[in-house]
Amino acid sequence: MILSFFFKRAVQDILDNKVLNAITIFTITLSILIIGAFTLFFINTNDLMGAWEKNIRIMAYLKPTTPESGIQETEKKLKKITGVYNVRFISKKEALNRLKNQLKRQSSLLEDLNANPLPDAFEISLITQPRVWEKIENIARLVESIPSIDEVEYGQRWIEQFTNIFYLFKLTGYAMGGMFLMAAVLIIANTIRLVIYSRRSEIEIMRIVGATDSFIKAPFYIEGIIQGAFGSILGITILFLIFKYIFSNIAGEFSTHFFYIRFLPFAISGCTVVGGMFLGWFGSYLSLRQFLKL
Amino acid sequence: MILSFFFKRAVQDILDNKVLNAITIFTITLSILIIGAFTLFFINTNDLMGAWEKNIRIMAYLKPTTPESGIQETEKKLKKITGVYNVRFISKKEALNRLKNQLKRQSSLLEDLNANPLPDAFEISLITQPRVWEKIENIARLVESIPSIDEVEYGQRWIEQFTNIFYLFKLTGYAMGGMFLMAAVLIIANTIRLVIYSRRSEIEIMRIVGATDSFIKAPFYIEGIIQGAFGSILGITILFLIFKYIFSNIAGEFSTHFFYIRFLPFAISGCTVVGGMFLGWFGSYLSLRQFLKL
Amino acid sequence: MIQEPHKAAIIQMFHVHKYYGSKNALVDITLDISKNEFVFISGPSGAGKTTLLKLLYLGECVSEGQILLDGMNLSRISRRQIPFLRRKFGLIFQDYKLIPTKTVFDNIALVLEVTGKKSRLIQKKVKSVLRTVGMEARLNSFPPSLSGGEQQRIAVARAVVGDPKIILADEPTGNLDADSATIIFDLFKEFHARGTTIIIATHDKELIRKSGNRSIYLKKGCLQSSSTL
Amino acid sequence: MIQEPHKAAIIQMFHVHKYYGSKNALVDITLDISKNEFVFISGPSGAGKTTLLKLLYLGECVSEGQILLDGMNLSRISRRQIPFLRRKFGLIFQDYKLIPTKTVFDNIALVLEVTGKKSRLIQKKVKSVLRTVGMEARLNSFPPSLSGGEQQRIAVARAVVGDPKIILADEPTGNLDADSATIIFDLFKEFHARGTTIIIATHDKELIRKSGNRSIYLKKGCLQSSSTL
Ligand SMILES: Nc1ncnc2c1ncn2[C@@H]1O[C@H](COP(=O)(O)OP(=O)(O)OP(=O)(O)O)[C@@H](O)[C@H]1O
Ligand SMILES: Nc1ncnc2c1ncn2[C@@H]1O[C@H](COP(=O)(O)OP(=O)(O)OP(=O)(O)O)[C@@H](O)[C@H]1O
Ligand SMILES: [Mg+2]
Ligand SMILES: [Mg+2]
Repeated sequence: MILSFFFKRAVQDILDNKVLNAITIFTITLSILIIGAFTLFFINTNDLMGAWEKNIRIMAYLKPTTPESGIQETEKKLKKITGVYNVRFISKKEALNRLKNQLKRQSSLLEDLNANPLPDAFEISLITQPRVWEKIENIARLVESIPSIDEVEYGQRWIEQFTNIFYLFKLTGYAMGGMFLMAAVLIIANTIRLVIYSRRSEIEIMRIVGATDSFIKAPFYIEGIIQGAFGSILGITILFLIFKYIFSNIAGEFSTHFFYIRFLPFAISGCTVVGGMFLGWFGSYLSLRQFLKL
Repeated sequence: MILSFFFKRAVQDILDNKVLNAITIFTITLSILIIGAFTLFFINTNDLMGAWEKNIRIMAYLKPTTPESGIQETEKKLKKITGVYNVRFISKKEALNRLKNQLKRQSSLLEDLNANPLPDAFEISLITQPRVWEKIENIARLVESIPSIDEVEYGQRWIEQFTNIFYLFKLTGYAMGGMFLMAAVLIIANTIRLVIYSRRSEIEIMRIVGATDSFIKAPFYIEGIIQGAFGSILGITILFLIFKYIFSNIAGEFSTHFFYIRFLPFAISGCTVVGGMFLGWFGSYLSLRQFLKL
Repeated sequence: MIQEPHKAAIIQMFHVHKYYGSKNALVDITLDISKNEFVFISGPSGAGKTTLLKLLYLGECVSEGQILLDGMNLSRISRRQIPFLRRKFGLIFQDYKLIPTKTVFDNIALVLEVTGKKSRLIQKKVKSVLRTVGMEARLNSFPPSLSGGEQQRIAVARAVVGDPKIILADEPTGNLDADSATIIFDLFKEFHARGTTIIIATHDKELIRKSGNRSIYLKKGCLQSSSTL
Repeated sequence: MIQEPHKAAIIQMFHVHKYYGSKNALVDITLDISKNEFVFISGPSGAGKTTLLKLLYLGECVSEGQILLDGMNLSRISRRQIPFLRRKFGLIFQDYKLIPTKTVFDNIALVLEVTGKKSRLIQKKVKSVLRTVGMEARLNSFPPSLSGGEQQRIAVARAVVGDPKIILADEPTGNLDADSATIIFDLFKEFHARGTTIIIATHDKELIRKSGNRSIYLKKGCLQSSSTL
């Protein structure tokens, strides 16, 4: 009942101060748009790089002397190593075929072989995790320590660089997302502060006719929450429309089968709205604390 | 003289309205920080992908019957094709060595060859440009049309995907940069509008004592420009400090020899400050237009 | 009306000083105001009339000295109690202090809303008080669209709507013609008859003379005389 | 001072109406004010006094009718000319309209700055006018820290500092004690003697009676009488 009274007052207040409220909501919308767009960008780039990263493989060549039973045992051992996602046996015959395929034009070189000099091998794929080169090296070392393994080969120089740079990319991405979020919080708090600043004489009058602090604050809080909700829903909607527009026009040509461009997941969208409401409240809280000090 | 009078008034005004000015400058700083951080992120990711993209090569294999003189002629023809950056001759001997290197473990396969069955070839690197797969295909077709060229080989499936996705990445990057910029402009304009809104009675009083519109506007414009300058310089400085801090702690481990992480080039920083000044002016312009309508 | 000197005091000031920086707005004021008194504070422009009223409702804090209000020492009151102290007062400000973005009705209703009154009661009371000051037709107007005198009458209406114990009125008829002023004064007299203490700051000696109540005369912040005419 | 009926009129109003929505603030006003006249506009609260003044300096536009001011038809004036029209006036508002973030000096200096006067001259003039109204000591104060009467005196100082052709004063002494009010009135008389046209809106019949000038009496927006007492 009391809450509904304050809620009514908040709505009345919004109607009484349309310009100020429109500006606040618009600023929240823009901030959410920035945060949302970056998150979208980052999530998709992340997906993309993750898809490539999946292609990183460790090849473990078996000693030529390894018996049939030893092969199965080795496979079990490999699967137990943490960080290993899948293990695939590649027989020497399959290896030669692969090589021929890889060499394409030069495959003529391999035509007049009578014996296959290649060893049997395991192809090990890794769990998708934020990977640093050292982690891959550690796994490789573990693989090499298995007695039946003759030699381990993993990636060329560029894969090393790729994983490290990918890690750096993710790190800066998170850092920047955090920074953007902080900036957005501050921008919104600033805007609300300006609005409350321009209404300070009203607050003063309320205090002077005997309003308690909570009586004054409550509608501002509710207003902040309403503004936050409106602003963030608007922001996400606009982002979605822009996303749809761009990707219905352009992305069609770029769809690939190992990577799909996606919008913010529903959970994140929901969190954004809740976050926006929190932000609206928090901005009001900060500003009111300042004005109600005396 | 007149300008110095208005400048003095603007400075006086800033001192008279410290809170409002601080909030405006702070908002401009945050907006510049967002734009700057994204630009930084994008420029560096762009550099990085560009560095990888440089590795895209077209191999053009010569017909075995081509004479010495034909080789030089072909090289000239290749260099004339637009989009070709460099052409390198690879003799069949060099090709065999490369192959041996590539195969590493399996190089034993090649040890007992008596004749070298590989052809001479040209390795063609391309100009770094926003590339679409089709462009590369076009160049390859042109190369293939040279009579002395037997066969052309360019990239595997992932390179095709890479170039297309890279193009998409750049496109969305630019789109987002544009969106962020617009959002920042609107946020700043909003903030200035709020400030001017909270000073509207002052503007009304000035008009009523006989001030012309330009007399009222001039100090606001100058204030906007000063705020823009301060805000953007502050924003870039903070960004630089964050950049330095993060990369002195983390990036050391990630330095690679084909890619250096760099800060915003001086020209862009300069443009940002000029842009910030323009923004401050523009925000004032928009808001004043509204308030001086009547 | 004749002052009864030994009636219980509702306001007691002991050696009160108020400084604004180096400016002495009030100097060594000692005075009593009894319950249900009708008293004027007069003096030339800048004498400290408004400042004196501000000290009473804690719009400003005293720089030196003590004020007892209804038995409470104002310097000992905690921040949280201030709103409840202020509800004892009906305040009329020299510059009205109406909220420009709220209608006349909402401006007046605010006083009752802060005390948690029921919406039906608020409707009734606000309308009745607006009728008294002759502004019932402007219920839904916003203060900036009212004339000076109309705003002043709204300010008066707001001050009396909560049935305060004490009315502090700062130049309550400065912008009113004689007829409207009489209406306002009759209203004050009515409240006075019902037991309200009334303190009016004014520079208008004529007004004081006509009413025949006690007046406190200030000059440059000093108490010059406290006389019953 | 006795009105000279056939002196050149500086202000002529022909069947002027002013509506605020459905509210008729002024109804069919026709009147002349001569150059160098000293005239009062009186009437009860809400009669339309302030509205009448607003129409003259184009603070509001007329709804119907014509106003000629110094030969110009106010309905034909372009937006760009308005500031120059306003510089003919010295305006004193009922609510003062001082800029709260600027010092007393800057508030007054503004009037001279807009006309591009030299800073030395501004210094001299502002200080001299502040001395006249007795506020020279508060040069660097901000309006919110002044008492009501002090603010009113600053408003008067601002109105006269530019040597205007016409002074429009809306209740210029409403918050002033008798002595300060006399100073202000003497100032107006001095300007009047130097040829300034002076129009004062007030509800104070006493004031009009004492001065003995023509007064225009409004009631509910209608011109009741225009009499020389
Ligand atoms: N916040 C303030 N800062 C500095 N000086 C102040 C402040 N408030 C009031 N004063 C000064 O204190 C003195 C007394 O002010 P006050 O408002 O009490 O006068 P007053 O008696 O109400 O005068 P008036 O009849 O003109 O309203 C004045 O000289 C005024 O300038
Ligand atoms: N902007 C407005 N919108 C609506 N009504 C208005 C507006 N301005 C004035 N009025 C109304 O027009 C009438 C005349 O107002 P005006 O301010 O001219 O009165 P006044 O004679 O100056 O009264 P006072 O002595 O109280 O100042 C009043 O009833 C007022 O409410
Ligand atoms: Mg006062
Ligand atoms: Mg008026």
